[in-house]
Amino acid sequence: MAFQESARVISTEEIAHNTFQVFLNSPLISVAVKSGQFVNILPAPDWEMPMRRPMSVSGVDGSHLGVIFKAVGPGTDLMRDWKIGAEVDLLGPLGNAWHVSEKTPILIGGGVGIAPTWFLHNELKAQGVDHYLIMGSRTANEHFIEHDVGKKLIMCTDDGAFGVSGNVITGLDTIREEIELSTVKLFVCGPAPMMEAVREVAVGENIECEIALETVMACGFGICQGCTMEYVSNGESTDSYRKKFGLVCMDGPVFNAKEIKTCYL
Amino acid sequence: MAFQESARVISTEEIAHNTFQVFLNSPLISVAVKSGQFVNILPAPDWEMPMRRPMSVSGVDGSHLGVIFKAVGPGTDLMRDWKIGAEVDLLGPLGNAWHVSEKTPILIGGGVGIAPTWFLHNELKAQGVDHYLIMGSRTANEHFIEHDVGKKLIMCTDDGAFGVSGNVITGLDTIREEIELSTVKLFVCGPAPMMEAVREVAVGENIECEIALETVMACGFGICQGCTMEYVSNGESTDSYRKKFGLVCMDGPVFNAKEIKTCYL
Amino acid sequence: MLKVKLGNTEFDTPILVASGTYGYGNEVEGLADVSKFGGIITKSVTRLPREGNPPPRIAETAAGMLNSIGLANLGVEGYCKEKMPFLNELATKIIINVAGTTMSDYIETFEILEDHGGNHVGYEINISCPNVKEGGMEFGVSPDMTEELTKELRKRTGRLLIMKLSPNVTCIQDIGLAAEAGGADAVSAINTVVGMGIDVKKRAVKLHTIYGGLSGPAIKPVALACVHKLSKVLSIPIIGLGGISTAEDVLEFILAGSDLVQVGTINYKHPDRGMTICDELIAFCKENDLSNILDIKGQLDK
Amino acid sequence: MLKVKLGNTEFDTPILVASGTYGYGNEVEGLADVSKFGGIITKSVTRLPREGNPPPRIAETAAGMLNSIGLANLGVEGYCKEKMPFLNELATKIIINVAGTTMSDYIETFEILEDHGGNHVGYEINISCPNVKEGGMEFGVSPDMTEELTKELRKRTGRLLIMKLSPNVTCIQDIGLAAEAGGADAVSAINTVVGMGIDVKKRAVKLHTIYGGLSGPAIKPVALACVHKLSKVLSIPIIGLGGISTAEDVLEFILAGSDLVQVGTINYKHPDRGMTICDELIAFCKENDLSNILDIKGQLDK
Ligand SMILES: Cc1cc2nc3c(=O)[nH]c(=O)nc-3n(C[C@H](O)[C@H](O)[C@H](O)COP(=O)(O)OP(=O)(O)OC[C@H]3O[C@@H](n4cnc5c(N)ncnc54)[C@H](O)[C@@H]3O)c2cc1C
Ligand SMILES: Cc1cc2nc3c(=O)[nH]c(=O)nc-3n(C[C@H](O)[C@H](O)[C@H](O)COP(=O)(O)OP(=O)(O)OC[C@H]3O[C@@H](n4cnc5c(N)ncnc54)[C@H](O)[C@@H]3O)c2cc1C
Ligand SMILES: Cc1cc2nc3c(=O)[nH]c(=O)nc-3n(C[C@H](O)[C@H](O)[C@H](O)COP(=O)(O)O)c2cc1C
Ligand SMILES: Cc1cc2nc3c(=O)[nH]c(=O)nc-3n(C[C@H](O)[C@H](O)[C@H](O)COP(=O)(O)O)c2cc1C
Ligand code: FES
Ligand code: FES
Repeated sequence: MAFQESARVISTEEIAHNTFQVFLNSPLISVAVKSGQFVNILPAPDWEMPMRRPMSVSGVDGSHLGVIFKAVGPGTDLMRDWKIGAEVDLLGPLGNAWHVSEKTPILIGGGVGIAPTWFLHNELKAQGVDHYLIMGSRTANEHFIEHDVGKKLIMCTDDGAFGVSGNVITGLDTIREEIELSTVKLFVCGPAPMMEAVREVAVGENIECEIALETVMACGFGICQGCTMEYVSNGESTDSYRKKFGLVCMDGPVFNAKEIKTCYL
Repeated sequence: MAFQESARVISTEEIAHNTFQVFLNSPLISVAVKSGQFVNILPAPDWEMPMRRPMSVSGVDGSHLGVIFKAVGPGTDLMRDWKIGAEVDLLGPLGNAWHVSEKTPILIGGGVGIAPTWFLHNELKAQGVDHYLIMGSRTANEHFIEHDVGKKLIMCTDDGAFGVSGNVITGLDTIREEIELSTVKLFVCGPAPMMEAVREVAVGENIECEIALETVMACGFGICQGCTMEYVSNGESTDSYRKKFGLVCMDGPVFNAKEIKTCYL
Repeated sequence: MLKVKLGNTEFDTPILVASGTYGYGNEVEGLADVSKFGGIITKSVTRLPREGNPPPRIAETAAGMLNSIGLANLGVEGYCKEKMPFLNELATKIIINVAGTTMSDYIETFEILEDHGGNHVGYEINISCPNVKEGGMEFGVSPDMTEELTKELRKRTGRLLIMKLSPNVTCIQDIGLAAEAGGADAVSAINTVVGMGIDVKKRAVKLHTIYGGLSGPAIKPVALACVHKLSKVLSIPIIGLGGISTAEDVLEFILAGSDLVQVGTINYKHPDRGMTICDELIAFCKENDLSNILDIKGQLDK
Repeated sequence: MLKVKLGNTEFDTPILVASGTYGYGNEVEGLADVSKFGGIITKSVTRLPREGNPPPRIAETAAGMLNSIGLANLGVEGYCKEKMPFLNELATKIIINVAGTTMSDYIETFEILEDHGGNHVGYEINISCPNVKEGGMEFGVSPDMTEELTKELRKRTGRLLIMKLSPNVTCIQDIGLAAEAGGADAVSAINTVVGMGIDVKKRAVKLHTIYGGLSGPAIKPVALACVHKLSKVLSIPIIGLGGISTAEDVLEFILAGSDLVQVGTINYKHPDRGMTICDELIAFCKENDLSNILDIKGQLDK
């Protein structure tokens, strides 16, 4: 069940270039939320645009709930300027969650898709579950995590300015010698090209893999049917309601990579 | 000729209840503006509504230009929150100006209509021209000028809490013994009912009178033809362009009371 | 103060939720108390299940949104089995929205619903979906076909029969009059306005189907004009919708001549807005000494 | 990079200003440098002077505005005498917008203009003003009348002949095809969308004429859909307009299939926007290695 909650900004910080982490006091949602889920945010009380802005939860700390975002347009610009104490209207928790299995988790994030992997990373750390975290970006100033292969923190930059030179696939390749990929499960969220690249590797090599998709959302809780993704055809007739097209907000955002036809939505 | 000018907020002050006076540094417009004229304001750089907000100029001081306004909606709410140093895009000076004659000026203002009378008042004061200033409001906290009959400053409140008890017509009546109204000229701006009441007195008693009208404006400089007022029919065929309907922004805002069919626009 | 009647059916409030903007009522659990609504109009149901259009299906526009869902729905049989039991238990009135391609389509769906029972109070017939060839638009632009369809459905039900009109026609009054002649209890106006979005960066259309339906505050002026025009020629009631987001918007539609209204796109952002509007309408009645909100219906100066 | 041709006429830039949104070009002195525009389309002129509609004539809406000016203008004779001399001197191309009620109305106005000379490059024929009975809407909703009128005017001029289309019809393509068949050089799409505003406090309509024309960003999706649909059936060029406020909007209209565009409502807020858009379009061409802005015309993925 989802709630509408008037949360309050507790802290706000620029953790990397144009990347902000905000904590909100939201006693209802923070207690219920699981990693992989998201909230749908009203960027300002008088927000005139017809849609809220969906944001993955980046972590919880008691009654505090975190989001990490990049300022890319009118909604996130307002969020960047949130003052401590400001009221923020939230709907959540929304969507499904990551499904951690027996296999070793490899978390892969990039761009605005770092939040749900960061949440899972901290959860696993707290539970003492051994895992890898691979983060990709164009250049150094977009990273906020240390690069430490020993700690299984693998940062990648397209321009090689920090950590591994290359994208997250290169990052993944660097651990192929350490660990058999048939014994791992990937948890992926990031820009569409990144997710698509990982999806191809995962499906091609039959690696277990979950991907958290993103798309435009009007509601975030299943009433508009706007947020569709397309399932891989499973042979049966797909000419049927929610068999061919799934709703990212309800059937996802987390999908099994094998089910996803394309990450470009 | 009008200018588009990027002005800067110099000072901002709440001069009466919910009434603000802001001075803007606007070297081009401030030098050209005459009392009675107005500017058309972009309340914020990213103002999304299709119309600017017209405001009479309340005075000039070198390259500084003043406006006085009440916060009554989205545009004026933003103006209330202007910070010193903020850039404000102005079009101006727009419209015609008051026409002071030999007759003794009696300035009558109320509500958001105090700005152009305040400008004229200070101009006349500087020129040493003897005149009256009558201001009306509902109650005491909307006034920012002293009530001093000796100084010919006559404040009126509907509830009698300050100055003369009654509206501006009552205020006008209080000086009928002092001065023959055939020797005066009225300069009026205020809420429509107030202007309409003064118009009736002026036309009825054949008192010279100019009224600065207000209406919704899309452009403010004559290109939309939206800001119409209706002229009193002058007997001729009025079925002709701009003979029956005048443009408040170009043919006004200041009109001879005798020409105005109604102040309700 | 908010009770209103349509035919013999009394609604607790004049606020309905628009088809396609509230799912099947179960998704909003925890977010809204549906008992405050006059009723819920369900997502269009068709004879057979429909997968709907491929993504992308929605896009934001200035003060509005485009959609091209493509009438994705589980078909009338699935609807009866999976959705009706839940809807039957809801503490609000249910109106089932029906869409189709051909006359027999509409009639078959309709007959299955009537045979199945259920305690819905009526039907809203979508003859105005701009997003699929099969959306009934062929009916919605033709007075003759509208009258014919209305007549056929009228024969088959004693429940409320509401025809939902499209603004994408030269003369909406003609379609409204046809619905009235066919025996409809009311018309709803309006469905979405045909529009299109383009993503310059991608040099691509924003909706897979190229064209979609525009909804939200942007279309409120268009909707008010349609309602007002209809109110001048129809004797059956009008259910007004299009861009309603606030209690003030509702009052505008009632002043324009609506008996009831629907809230649509605003539900996505504020799933509880229909409820808070009801509270504000009650306050408005009290302030203005109205015994019923419809006392101001059509009471427009000029 | 921005030069575009319509028939044999070359425009320096594809940005025109829309009829009724730039007066007669003289009001903007000091506020805009009209030489950066491809051209100015003047306020509709009619056979006789028109006083226009009583106030109020305009109202703000969500991301748009309603207007019902009522074609206030000084009549074709006054226009020739008072406005043409100034317009003839402007460093931009002039297109005269003509409105009328009857066929003979249009023709008479047209003949007076042709006889008078003047160096305007063409005419835009308003058959789509929703605000007055005499606005030509009778023509704008009828393919036959549109074709007939176009033919009559075509006979009488070698200058550009542009028919301005209304979105308030069931099928805009039919009207566009009629204009093409009648010999028009181009069509403009769109004029305003019929709408209405209500002031709840006053319980009154916001426009004296009740209905008016909706313009501004709110209608951009509607306009894009009209332009795109027309581009699929017409072989003559399309001049796109409706809600254009930024260079990105212009690119959307070109991608949808426009050869030229018009800026309208945005002029009121930013009388210089047409100019800054031109600068941005040049920058866009450079960034994208386009030798001409129209290289992307209609280049939509799907
Ligand atoms: C389930 C979900 C979780 C998300 N989690 C996060 C997160 O944790 N951190 C974060 O920064 N962002 C996240 N996003 C994306 C976020 O919603 C958009 O960045 C935001 O809506 C942009 O709003 P805006 O008004 O600032 O910009 P807009 O003007 O709306 O968009 C700016 C640009 O971003 C693109 N965009 C808008 N929405 C999306 C979207 N949903 N997916 C991809 N591109 C989009 C637009 O096409 C445009 O190019 C998430 C989206 C979804 C659906
Ligand atoms: C020539 C001229 C000079 C003006 N000078 C001043 C001034 O010096 N100080 C000042 O405070 N205001 C002045 N106004 C009025 C001012 O323009 C409006 O108060 C302002 O536009 C409101 O904008 P908003 O977005 O805050 O509120 P909106 O939401 O636009 O309006 C709020 C309320 O004010 C009413 N309103 C809006 N515009 C006007 C208007 N033009 N006339 C009357 N009522 C209106 C609306 O109907 C609504 O009820 C002037 C108007 C004109 C035409
Ligand atoms: C995403 C979406 C889906 C819709 N689906 C339907 C539908 O299935 N059947 C229908 O009759 N109307 C449908 N509509 C139209 C709405 O019911 C309504 O007529 C329209 O959105 C205008 O109202 P609004 O501006 O308040 O949203 C849909 C609208 C939206 C935005
Ligand atoms: C106040 C106003 C007056 C207009 N007058 C005319 C006119 O006289 N003739 C005409 O053909 N179109 C007229 N139009 C329509 C515009 O030319 C244009 O088609 C329409 O506004 C849509 O474009 P926009 O959204 O960019 O404004 C007028 C529009 C407005 C807002
Ligand atoms: S966002 Fe509305 S159904 Fe998913
Ligand atoms: S406000 Fe546009 S003409 Fe006066």
